[in-house]
Amino acid sequence: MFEVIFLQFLNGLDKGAAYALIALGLTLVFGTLGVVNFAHGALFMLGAFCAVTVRMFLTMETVTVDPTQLSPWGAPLEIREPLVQAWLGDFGAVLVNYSVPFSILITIPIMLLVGIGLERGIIKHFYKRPHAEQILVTFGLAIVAQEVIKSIFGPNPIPQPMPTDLRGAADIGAWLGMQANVITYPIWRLVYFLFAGVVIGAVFAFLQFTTFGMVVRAGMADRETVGLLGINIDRRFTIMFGLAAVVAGVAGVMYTPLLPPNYHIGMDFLVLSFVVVVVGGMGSLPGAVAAGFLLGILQSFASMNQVKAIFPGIDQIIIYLVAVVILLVRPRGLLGRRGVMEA
Amino acid sequence: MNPALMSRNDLFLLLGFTLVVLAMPIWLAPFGAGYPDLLQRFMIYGIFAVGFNILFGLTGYLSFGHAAFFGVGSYTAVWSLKLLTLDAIPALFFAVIISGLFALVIGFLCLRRSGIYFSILTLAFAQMSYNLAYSVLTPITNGETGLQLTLSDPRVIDAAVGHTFVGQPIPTLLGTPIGGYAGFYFCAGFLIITFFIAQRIAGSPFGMMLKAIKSNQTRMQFTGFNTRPYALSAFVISGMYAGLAGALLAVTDPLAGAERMQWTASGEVVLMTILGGVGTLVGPVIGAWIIKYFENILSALNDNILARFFDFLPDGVDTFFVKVIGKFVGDGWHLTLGLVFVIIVIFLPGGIMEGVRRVAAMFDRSGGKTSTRTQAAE
Amino acid sequence: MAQNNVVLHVADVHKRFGGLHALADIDLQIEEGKTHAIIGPNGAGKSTLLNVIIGKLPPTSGQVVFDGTILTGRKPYQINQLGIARVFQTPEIFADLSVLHNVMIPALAKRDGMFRLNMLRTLDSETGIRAEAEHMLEDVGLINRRHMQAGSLSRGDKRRMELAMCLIQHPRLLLLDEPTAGMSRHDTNTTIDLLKKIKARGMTKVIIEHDMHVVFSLADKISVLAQGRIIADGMPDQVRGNPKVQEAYLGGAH
Amino acid sequence: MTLLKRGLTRRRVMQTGMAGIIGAGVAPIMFTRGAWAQEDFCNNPTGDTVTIGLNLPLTGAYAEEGADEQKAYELAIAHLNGEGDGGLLNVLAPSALKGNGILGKKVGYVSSDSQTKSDVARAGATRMIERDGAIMITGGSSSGEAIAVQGLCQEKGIIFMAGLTHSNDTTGKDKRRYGFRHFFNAYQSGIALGPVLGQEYGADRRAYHLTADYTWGWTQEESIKAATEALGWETVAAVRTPLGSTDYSQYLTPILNSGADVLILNHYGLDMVNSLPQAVQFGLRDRQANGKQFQIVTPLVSELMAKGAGEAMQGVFGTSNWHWNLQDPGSIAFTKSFGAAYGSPPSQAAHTAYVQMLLYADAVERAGTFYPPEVIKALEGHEFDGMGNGKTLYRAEDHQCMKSVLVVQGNEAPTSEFDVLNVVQEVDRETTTYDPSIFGGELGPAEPAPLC
Repeated sequence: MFEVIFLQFLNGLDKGAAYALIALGLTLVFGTLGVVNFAHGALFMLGAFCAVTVRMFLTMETVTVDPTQLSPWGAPLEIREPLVQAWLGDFGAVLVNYSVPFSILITIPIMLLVGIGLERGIIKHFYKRPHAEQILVTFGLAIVAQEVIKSIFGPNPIPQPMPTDLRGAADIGAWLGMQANVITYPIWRLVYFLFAGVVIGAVFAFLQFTTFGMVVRAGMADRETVGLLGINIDRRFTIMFGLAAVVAGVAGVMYTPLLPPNYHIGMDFLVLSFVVVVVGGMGSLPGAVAAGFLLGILQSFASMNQVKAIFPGIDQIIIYLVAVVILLVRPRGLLGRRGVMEA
Repeated sequence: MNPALMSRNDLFLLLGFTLVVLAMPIWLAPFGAGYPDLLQRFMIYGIFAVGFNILFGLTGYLSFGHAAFFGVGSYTAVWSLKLLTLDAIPALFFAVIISGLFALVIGFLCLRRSGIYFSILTLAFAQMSYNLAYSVLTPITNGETGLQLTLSDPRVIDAAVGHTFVGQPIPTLLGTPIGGYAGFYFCAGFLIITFFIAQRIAGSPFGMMLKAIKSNQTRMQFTGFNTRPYALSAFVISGMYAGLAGALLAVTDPLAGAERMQWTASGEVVLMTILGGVGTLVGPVIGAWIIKYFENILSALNDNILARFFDFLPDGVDTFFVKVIGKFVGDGWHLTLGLVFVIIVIFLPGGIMEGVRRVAAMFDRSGGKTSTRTQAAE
Repeated sequence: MAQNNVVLHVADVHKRFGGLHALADIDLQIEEGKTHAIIGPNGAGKSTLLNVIIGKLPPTSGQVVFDGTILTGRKPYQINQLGIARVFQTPEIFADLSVLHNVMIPALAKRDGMFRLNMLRTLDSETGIRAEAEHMLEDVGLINRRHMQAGSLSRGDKRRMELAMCLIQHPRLLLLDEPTAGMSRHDTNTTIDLLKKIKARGMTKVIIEHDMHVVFSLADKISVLAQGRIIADGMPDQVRGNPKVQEAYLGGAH
Repeated sequence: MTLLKRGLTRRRVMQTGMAGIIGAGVAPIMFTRGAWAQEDFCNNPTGDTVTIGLNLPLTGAYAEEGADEQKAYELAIAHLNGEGDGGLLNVLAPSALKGNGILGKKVGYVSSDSQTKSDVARAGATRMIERDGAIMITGGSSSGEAIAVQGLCQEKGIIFMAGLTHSNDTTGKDKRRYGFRHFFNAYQSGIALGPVLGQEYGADRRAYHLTADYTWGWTQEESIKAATEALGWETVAAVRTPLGSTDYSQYLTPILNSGADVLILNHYGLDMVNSLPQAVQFGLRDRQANGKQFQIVTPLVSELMAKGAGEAMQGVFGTSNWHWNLQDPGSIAFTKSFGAAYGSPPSQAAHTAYVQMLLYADAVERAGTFYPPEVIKALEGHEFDGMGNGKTLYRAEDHQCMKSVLVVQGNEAPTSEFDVLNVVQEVDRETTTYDPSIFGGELGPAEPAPLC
């Protein structure tokens, strides 16, 4: 029984890290800009498709047709030659193998531009408009983004292989000095967990230890005062939106080996990330992270057969149930400030 | 009509609306939409949107979970058709009652919060309903397949009366099958009645209270009103509208699927209301019609049809047009919808009705009325 | 008009916000039919006091009694239904509705109570309420603007409309939070005249005001609040001469 | 301007009431083909074309199958109209097909994206019947869709030739007189797969099921459970996962120490493309349990899914309706024809779609009319050959095709991206035939044909 619970807990942490990472970006935007961004899932999806695009370029092939030979279905035999390996040799092969981590380097500037463009182009005009309209315009943008991706990449998911060295499962039990082969967990999921930890840590450190971060935090607490101090808070907020887009984007990139991305992947995460943010407390970064882990762990445990035997179907609704209870008992969430968006 | 019952303007609006609705099979035929199934859907989603507007448009509460009531209405109606009788009237009656009760419970809890918290609460309840309908409640909902009528259903009332039939069971109204155009006129009758009721609500003191809640809830409290029962009444009424719409969908097409409870279905009615014009009477209905038209007609345009349409253009140019436009129709129709929606929210927050008003104002500068831009509640 | 008949009694009220003692040991008796002004420097706790009376804020300790009924713990709408209305410092109005409807709503609250499901009557058939509202708008000089959207009124007009919204309920106690702030001299004088007219009707009023001209034209009695405490209490002339008040307030402000 | 033209078909004008009088006057003098034939039935094609409604999941969990089905339908329609190489028209035996359309009418089609949702599928089918005048609806790649649309078709009096649907219910408790299924079902998968599993993995195994939570998943779970328990296997647990789940990790972790040594994935389409690689990532196939190598079984598998699952599929057993690698003349002809048109071999979904289209056309030709009750009679109990599954019978009792079923295994050394499955065994029709009464249900009447 111990191993079962331990594994489920581990799985919950892993899920929680993913949830926390998605909710973090959403909270950054809400906390700094006061904008409810329903397009956040779309940013996650765009990040994932950056990885797809990078891999498409890395695996470009030259196709030569050999008309003398026919495949069983009667088409001329195609001989494919990978280009990148041809140019870069072994390094090319390594690049293809590590295409997912590699695409982070390319995703960061792209998502930064996307985020800044979005904020300057559209979101900026919605700061003063009601939250409902913010929800609606970002929801509309999310639909547009996913449909554009669909018309380019098609409706089907595009699998992104993980690096060969990071496939399979790691024997965590053995590392911890327990019996071998009892507690094993996929290596890539552990990588994702660490990655989420690093990104979350980096965002916190950035806000805590840089002057930029201090100004932004002050702005989160009291926007008007900071504006009066003569600091151009607007530009900093634009950068924050870009940062949130980057966080969402890299989260999407690293998730691709776990779940082949399709155009719809953002919407699937959207509702979930909102629930996480609300449970954590709107606008509270530590709250979002804590709620992400809490919900991840609860969901993992709710999926245990022993639990489901007592509460049938609990695994399907646990997240919403927790959200409802929290909202009714403690409307500002776990760590939120009182009165945020209650009016 | 007694002027105390209805003002002249309202009466003209109702008559005009009735005329437009009843004549739909004629004036929609040239647009390829004059077939009964789509016409029925126009009516049904019109009812759904009119009801949703009572909550969102008048009272200012943005619910992201109204599809749950729609689904409950559908399931109740199908169960009534299965267990009691194939007649539509009991099915609709029970559906409205049960969805109203369901709305009462959920509304009571959700209305303890406002703003986005209210939205998330309704969303959470609807998603729970959806997920349960999909899994554990399968004995009631028949899960993913959806609840259908079968030959072996008990139908106790029909059996007691000795009423039998051959073939696939079909819902009836006093013995006449409700399908095709009969189904359309049946639904149209309900749309007109519910539109009339919504008109009355909007024009009543009660309706004014709802608008006042949307405008300034604090003032309402200090003016001596307990706003909770007002908002709850609006919630229950709109839940009953949704239940009626769901039941009508089940009666004209006897299948109740869990998908119609999903949050995207709730989002759809929000889109309809916004697109048409929040807080207006006709707007949500028009929004519903436009979205359903897009969904059914735009989505069915494939490259084949486009190619024939652009046949008159020189070669190369026509393929270019087919390629470009093909991205916006067929299975890309959501893209068109999304773009239209974004443009509406940015430039016309009052929806199509605000556009109509602006155009009308351009022609008629003499009117002293200021544009009452309706705003979504915060 | 009964003399010395206390209609509102604020008894030993304390209000703390964290470490801040916003109201300390407030004991206030408002006599029926009188106009009672509360003055004091900014941040003295005047608005907090009003908020406690109308149920917007719960007091940390103590209670408020209105005509024998304990208000503490009641909801704002219940307190209003007992006959207490309030004009806010920044007008709280229904900006999306017409001026006429703004005034009809409180009249309906007076007639129908805190909830009534009257959804099949038409608004147009409420001729009595409508006439009453129009009459009230005439009183405050807004009758010509009755079809305008309330949000588009000028600031002064909004205040007058809010006043009308309170007056139409014929409250036994009217609380006014700086009713003339931001008004021109002319508007201020009109408002003073209007309030005097009400005084003649025998309505009890509590008024918070900075403008001493207004205070001394209207008040029967004045309480001075400073740092959450009442430092002086009495007839206008007594207060005017009180050195403590001059030090704390009048001296500094004027 | 097609839309506008289509907007004014004869039926619509009549039913809007504008031309009702004219219609009533014309009806009695309409030409009738024979004593039994009726002209007054739903969507009787009166012009020189006949319209087929294709209900295809182009988005959603089974989108890839839907896209392949569409290709197959377009190919079949071209062949029926005498275009292309004729495909299987040449090998179907017996055949009444002439390559000049159906009953001399050119075959056209309309399509609708069912989004892999029952509700949407039904709405799309209604549209194609009511507006576009489709005489037959075909397609779909989920049993939920198939059952929902089949009910509708019974109500409207339109024949439904089901595409990819594997649930026992489609021709079991939810069977309909107007619905026909060429594809095999979960029960037959159990019959076919059981012996192979017993032979490969022994009789002493403990199985853990993960099941997609809907009609197909349940019936497959039930059938495979029955088949494996008959071998002597023990079922440790059967866990339901919501259809369209993406992350299965919380359902996979409990398997690790559950005492099971076989995982049976009752998933299809995207569900399996997600769950199988995730299961492999969890190291399930590298484990030893109860002193045996842990195994994964996917009872229903297609080459599209195998392609999507990639390496994870290697060595995994499952069943298929058909595979392009089969060496009978029908399969070779179809693979050639499809490959020439689209550059890739057809999937089992494409095959079943193509065959259904041909079988319907053939039945209409044999009946000599589009009148559905006559077409139903022509299909019921019809036996044919040459379509790749040996001699096949459209059973009259439940409208289920009785034919051979394939047991397949993920190819360990694929020679191309399409060469992902090996046919291990072709289980013949006699073995996979079962008693139609075990699933209950009622077909309902064919006549009088309802008027839509």
